[in-house]
Amino acid sequence: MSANFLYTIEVILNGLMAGVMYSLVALGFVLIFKASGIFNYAQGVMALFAAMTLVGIQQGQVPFAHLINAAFGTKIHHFGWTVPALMAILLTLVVMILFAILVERIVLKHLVNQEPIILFMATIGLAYFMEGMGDLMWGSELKTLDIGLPSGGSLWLEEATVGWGAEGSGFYGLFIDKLDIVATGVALALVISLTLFSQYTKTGRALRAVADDHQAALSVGISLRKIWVIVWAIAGFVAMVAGIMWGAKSGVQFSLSLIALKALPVLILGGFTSIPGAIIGGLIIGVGEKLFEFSIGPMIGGATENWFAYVLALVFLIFRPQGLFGDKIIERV
Amino acid sequence: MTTTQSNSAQVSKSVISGRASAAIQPGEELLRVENVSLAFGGVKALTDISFDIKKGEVRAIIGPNGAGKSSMLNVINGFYHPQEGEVWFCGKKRRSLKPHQIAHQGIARTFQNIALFKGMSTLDNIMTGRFTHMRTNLLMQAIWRGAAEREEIENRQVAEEIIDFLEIQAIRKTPVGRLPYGLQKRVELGRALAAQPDLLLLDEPMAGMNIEEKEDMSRFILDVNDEFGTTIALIEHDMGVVMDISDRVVVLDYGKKIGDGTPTEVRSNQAVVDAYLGVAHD
Amino acid sequence: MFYRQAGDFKTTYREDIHTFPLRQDRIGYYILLAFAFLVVPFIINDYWASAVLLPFLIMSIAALGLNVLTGYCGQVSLGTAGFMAVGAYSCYKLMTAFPELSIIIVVLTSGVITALVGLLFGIPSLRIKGFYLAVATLAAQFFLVWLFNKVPWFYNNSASGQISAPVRDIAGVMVTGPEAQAWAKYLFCLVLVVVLAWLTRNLTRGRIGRSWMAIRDMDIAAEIIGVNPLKTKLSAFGVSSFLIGVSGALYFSVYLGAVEVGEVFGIQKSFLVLFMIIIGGLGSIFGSFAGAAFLVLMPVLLKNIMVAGLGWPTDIAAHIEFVIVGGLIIFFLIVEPHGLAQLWRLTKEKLLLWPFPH
Amino acid sequence: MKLAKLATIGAALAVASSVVSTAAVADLVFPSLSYRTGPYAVNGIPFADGYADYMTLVNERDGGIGGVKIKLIECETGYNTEKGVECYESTKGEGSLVYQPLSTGITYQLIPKATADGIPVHSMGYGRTSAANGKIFSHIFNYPANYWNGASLAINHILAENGDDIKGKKIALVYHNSAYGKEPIRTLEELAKKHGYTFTGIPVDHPGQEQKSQWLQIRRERPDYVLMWGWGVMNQVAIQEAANIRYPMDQFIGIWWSGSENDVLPTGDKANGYKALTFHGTGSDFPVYADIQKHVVDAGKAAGNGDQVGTVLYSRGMYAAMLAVEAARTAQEIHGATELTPAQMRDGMEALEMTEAKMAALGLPGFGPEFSVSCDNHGGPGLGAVQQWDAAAKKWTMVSDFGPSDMEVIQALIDEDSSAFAAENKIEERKCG
Repeated sequence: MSANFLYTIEVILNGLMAGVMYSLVALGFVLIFKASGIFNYAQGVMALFAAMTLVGIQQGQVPFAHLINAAFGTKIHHFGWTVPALMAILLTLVVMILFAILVERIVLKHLVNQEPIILFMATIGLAYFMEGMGDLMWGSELKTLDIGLPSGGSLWLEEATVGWGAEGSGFYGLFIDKLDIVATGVALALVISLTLFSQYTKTGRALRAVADDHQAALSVGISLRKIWVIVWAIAGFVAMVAGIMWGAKSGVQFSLSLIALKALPVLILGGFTSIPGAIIGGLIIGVGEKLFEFSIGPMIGGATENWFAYVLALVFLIFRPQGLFGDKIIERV
Repeated sequence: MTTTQSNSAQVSKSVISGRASAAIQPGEELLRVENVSLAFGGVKALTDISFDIKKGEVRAIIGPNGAGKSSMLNVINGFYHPQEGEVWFCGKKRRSLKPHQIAHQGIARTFQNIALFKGMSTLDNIMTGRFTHMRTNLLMQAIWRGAAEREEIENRQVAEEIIDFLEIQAIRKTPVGRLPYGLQKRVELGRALAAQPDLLLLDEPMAGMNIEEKEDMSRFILDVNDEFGTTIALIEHDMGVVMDISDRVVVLDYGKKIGDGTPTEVRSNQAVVDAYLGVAHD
Repeated sequence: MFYRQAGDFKTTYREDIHTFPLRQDRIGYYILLAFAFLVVPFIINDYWASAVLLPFLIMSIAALGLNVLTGYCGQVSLGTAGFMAVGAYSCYKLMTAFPELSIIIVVLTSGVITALVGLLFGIPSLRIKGFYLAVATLAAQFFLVWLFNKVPWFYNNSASGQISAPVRDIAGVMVTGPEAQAWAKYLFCLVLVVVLAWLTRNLTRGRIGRSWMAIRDMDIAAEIIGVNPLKTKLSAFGVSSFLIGVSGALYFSVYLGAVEVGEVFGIQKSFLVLFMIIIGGLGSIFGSFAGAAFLVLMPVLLKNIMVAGLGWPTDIAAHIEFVIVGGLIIFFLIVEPHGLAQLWRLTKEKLLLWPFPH
Repeated sequence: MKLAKLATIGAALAVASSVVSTAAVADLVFPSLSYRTGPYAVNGIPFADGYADYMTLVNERDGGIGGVKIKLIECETGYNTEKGVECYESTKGEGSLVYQPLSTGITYQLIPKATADGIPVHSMGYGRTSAANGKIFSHIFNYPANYWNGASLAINHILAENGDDIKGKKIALVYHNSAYGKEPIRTLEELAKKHGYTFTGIPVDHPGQEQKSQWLQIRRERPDYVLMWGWGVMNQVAIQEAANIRYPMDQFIGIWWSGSENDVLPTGDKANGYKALTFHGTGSDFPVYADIQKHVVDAGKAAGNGDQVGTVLYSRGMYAAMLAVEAARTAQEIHGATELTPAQMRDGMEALEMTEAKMAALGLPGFGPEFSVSCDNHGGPGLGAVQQWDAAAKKWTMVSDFGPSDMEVIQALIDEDSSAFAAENKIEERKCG
C-alpha cells in the first residue's frame, strides 16, 4: 500500500480518537440540556474543577491553603498524606454531587420556568464563580495528574502494521495513543451505562420522562428538583472523566476549562439532545478537522482545526438545522 | 355594545379600505381557489378543493378536526404551497409567493393559537400591523426627524383609531404577554385590521372564549365587515356563531369539500350532517 | 414622591413617542449628558480614560450592536469579537493606506466594511435558529481571527504580526497614538457613542425596530404581517455589525493603539459582550450601557477595593473577584431575570407610586 | 435604598481614584505586572514570586538600593491586555521606574505609551524583537536576548552537534499560531538560506490542547530537529505528544518560554532529554539562595508559597529583578542621586554592564551572560545557552555555555523592522554617541 494511503488511514484513525475526546466533553452538555433545557456554559469549568479537586484530594492538599496562609500568616500546604487514586475519584464524585445539590438549591430552584437564555446566563455566572472558587481552593499552579493511565503510542499496533507500507516508503506503522484507546473504552462504558441507567432504573426512566415533557412528568409526580440534582451530578461525573482524560495529557491547569470550545461544534452537529449524537458528532468533527488539516491545511497555512470544526458543523446545519440527531424542529401556525 | 357602534362610526371609511381590489365591486369574486391539492409526505391534507370568496362577504370554512381548514388558510396566505391547483386573487392568477409578499397584496390573518409579539406592547403590536403601509428606509429611520417621524405619526393615528374601535385604549402600553386571553385575541384582530386588508383571514377567532367574549368578538367581526366592507374568511368551530354571522359556508372533511352554500343550505346538506355526527366513512 | 408622572400630559403623538416620555427622565438625561460633555473632559486623567471610560464607552457600542441583533432581532451571536476584529483591521488598513483620510471617516468606513462582512455571515440565520445559530456564528469568530492572523496583508507584513495605530488628529487635536490626551480620546468616543446610541434608538422605535422585534417574538406571524424575514434579519446583522465594527475600530485605534487579533478579539470577548447585554437587558438601549458598565467597572472597582483598599494579595483578590462577579450575576438573575434595565424600570415604577404602593 | 446604593458606589469609586493619585516619592517604585490567574497563571506565579522575592531580599539584606528602599507594587493582569493597560495606568503615577509587561500584548501596548510617558520598559526575552534598536526605541529594552537570538542560538546548537554542517537537514518549528509564535520564522528562513537546511513551520492554534495533526505530521516527515515556540498548555501537550510518537527528546529544542519545569513534569520520565534555550542559570545552587532563604523565606516574607524557589521561571523573575536593581544602581552612580526618576532609570538601563565579577558579588556567579547595553543597542549581544531536562533528578542542567547568536543575520532584520516601524509612526532616529 502506498504510504500516502496509509497516512490517510492513520489520520482518520487519530481523528476518530480525537473525536472521542471531544465527545467526552460534549456528553456533559447533552445530559443537562436534555433534562433541563439548559445550555450549561460552566461544563468546561466543571471539568477543570473536578480535575483540580481530584488532584487536590489525591495529593492531600489543604483546601483554601493560600487564603488561610494569607489571612493567618500560617504556612500550611498539604496534610501530608496521599490518597489512592480510586478513593480520590470517589471522593471527587462526592464533591461533585454536593456541587449539584448546591447548584440546585442556590441557583436553579429560583429560576424555574425562566427562558433558556436566562438559565444560560446563570450558568455563566456559575462558571465565573467556580473558576474563582477552584483557584481559591486548590491554587492556580500546575498540577500533574497521575492516576496510572497509560500514555504513548501503541507499539503493538506499530509493529503489526509496519509491514503494510511499501519497501522504502519509510512507513513507521500506524500510530495510536494508548491514552486514546483508554478514552474510547471509557466513553463506550459511559454511554452504555448511561443508556442502561436511563432504560432500566426508575430514576433513569423519570429522567427520560422529564426530557420528553416537563409538564407531563410533573403531573405524574416526578420531582423536577430531584431530577435536576441527579442530572447535574451525572454531568459533574462526566466532567470529571473528561477532566481526567484531558488533564492526563496537559496537566491540570486553567486551560482545561477551554476544552468546552472543542465540544461546541460537536454539539451543533450531533444535536443538543442526543447522546449518540454527541458521540457520532464528535467522530465526524474529529475526522473532518484532521483530514482537512492533513490535506488542505498545508496549502493555506495550517492551524485550521479550530475554525474548520465550526464550518463543518455549519455546513451540516444548513441541511439539517436541528443537528444530526436533534429533535426535529416543527413549526406550527 | 352600543359603545361599539358609536366608536366604529368614528372610524373614517378611508382608514380601513381596500387598495388592490378597488376595481372589484362588492359581490364580485375577490379570491378563488381552483382544484387545490396539498400533501405532506404521503399524507393528503387537501384534495381538489375549489371555492371562491366574494368581495364584502363573510365566508366561513368549517369542518371537523383535521378536516384541513387551517391548511386551507395557510394555502391562501402563502404559508403552504399546494402541489396542484391555483389561487386567483383580484382576478389574477397568483404566482407562488412568500407569505410576506402576500401580506403586501392585502391579505391579513389571525391565528388559532395567539401569535402576538409577546415582548411588545399592544400599541406596538398594532403598529407592526401597519408594516405594509410604511415605506421609509433604514437611513431615514435612523435619522428619524422628518420622513420617518411623519410616517410614524400618520400611522399612529390609524393605529389609535383601531384601538378606539376595539376599545382597548386602557391597555395601549401594556406588554401583550400580561393581557388576559380574550384581550389578546382582540389585540390580534387589531393587528390584522391595522394592515387594512382586502381579505381578512380569521383562524378560530373565538376559540376558548366565554359567551360574553364571543358576542363581543362576533360584533367586532360584523362591524368590520359592515363598516369597512372588509372581506372576511373565518374558521370557527361554534356552529351557532358561524351560522349567525357568515354569508356563505364551505365545509371540509378529510381534506375534501363536502358542502358549499348559505348557512341554511349547508345545514340541510346530508354529507355535512354525517360528517358532524361522525358517520363512518367507507 | 418627587418622581411623578402626574401632570405630565401629552397632547400630540409626537410627544408620546419621545425617547424619554417623563419630563423628569428627560431632565436627568440632559444633566447626565451635560456632565459627560462639559465636566468630565476637565477632570479626566489617563487612568480614568484608559482603565474605565474608554473601555466602557467602546464596549457600550459593541453591546449596543449585539443588542440590536440578539436583544431586538432575537438572533444570538457569538461572533462579536470576530466582527470587532474586522472593524479593527479595516481601520488599520485604511489608516495606513490613506494617511490623509480623516479618522472619523476611517472609523465609520470600518463600520460599513464590517456591516458587509456581517451580512455575509448573516445569511445562514435564515435556516438556523437559536443556540444552533449561536454556535454557528462561532465559525465566523474562529475563521476571522485565523484569517487576520494568517494573511500578512492584513498586518502589512510586519514582522511582529501586530497592528499598531498611527497618530491621527481631528482639527489638530490628536485622538490616536500615545501622545493623544485623555480628554480628546474620551470626547471622540463619547460623541460617537451618543450619536450611535441616538441612531440606534431611532431605528428601534420605528418600522424597522418593530420588524426586528416581530421576528424575535414570533417569526411566522411577522412574516404573515408582511415582514420579509431574510431582509429583516440581514438588516439586523448589518446594523449590528456596523456598530460592532465601529467599536472594534475604536478599540484598536483609540483605546489600545496596538492589537494582536487572537488575544484582544478572541472568543472570550465575544462571550463578554453577550454577557453584557444579558446582564444589562436584552432589547434595551439602556441595558447595553448598564451591562457594559457592570462588566467593565465591576472588576476594576472590586480590584481597587480589595488590592488598593484592603491590601489583599493580588492573586487572592483576583480569584475573589471572579467569585463575586459570578455570584452577582446569579444574584441579579434571581432578583430580576430580565437584566439591569428591567430592574431599573421596576425601580422607577415603584418610585412613581411611592409612598403610596397602590 | 437606591440612594444608599449610589452612595456606596460613589464611595468605592472615590477610593479607587484616591489610590491612583497618591504618589510616594521616597521609595524606588518597581511595578510588577504579574499574572497569577488566568490561562497562564502556571507560569506567571513563579516569575512573580522570583521578582518579588529578590526585591524583598535587597530591601531586607541591603536596606534597599543605595540606601533607598524598594517599593514593589504588584498588579494582576491575568495575562490580559486590557487589564495590563489598567495596571500600567494605575501604577505609572506612583513614580514607577521600569515596567516588565510580561506579555506580548501588553508590551506592544506599552511601547508607544511608556515612551510617551518617559518610562522605560524592559521586555526580557519577549515583546518586540526590533526594539533592540535603541536609536528608534528610546525607552524599550530587551536585553539580554530576544526571539531572533533564540532562533539563531537553537540553530547554532544544532550546528555544534553536527560538526557545523547541517546541509540538507530538516528542521521543523512547532509554533503557537500568534504574533509571538511567528517571531522566529523570518530568522529561521534567513538562516536556512545560509546553512542549507530545509525549514518547515507547523502552527498550533490557541490554546493548543489538541495537537494530533501536528505531531502526526512530524512523525511522517521525521524532521531531524524540532524547535518549539509554545506557550501555556501548548507546551505540555507538545512535549507529551513528542514523547508519544517517541521523537528523540534531545533533538527537540524549545524557546525559553517552553522550557520550565511545568512544561515537562506532566510527561514524567518520557520527557527526559528535552532541551530548551535559556539566557540565565537555574537551580538552587547559587549563593544568593542562602540569602533568600534566610532573609525572605524564613522571615515569612516570601511572595508565594515559597515552593517555587529555584525553578526556571522563578530564576527568570529573580534575574529580571536583579537586572532592574543593577540598572537602578548604575543610574544612581551616573546621576549621583539616590532617589530616581524614570528618566534617570532609563539612563541607568542604557549604561548597564553585567560582568562576571558583578554577578559573583551578588551571589550569582555565572548566572547570566556578560553583556553591556548601549545607546544604539538595547538588546545586548544576544548570548544564550541550552539546558536539558533530567527527568530522574527533576531538574534542568546546562549543557552549553552562554554562546553568541548570528548577529550578522539578526542585526539586518532588526534594522529592517525597526526602520519600518519608525516610518509608519514617523519616529526620528536618535543620534547615538
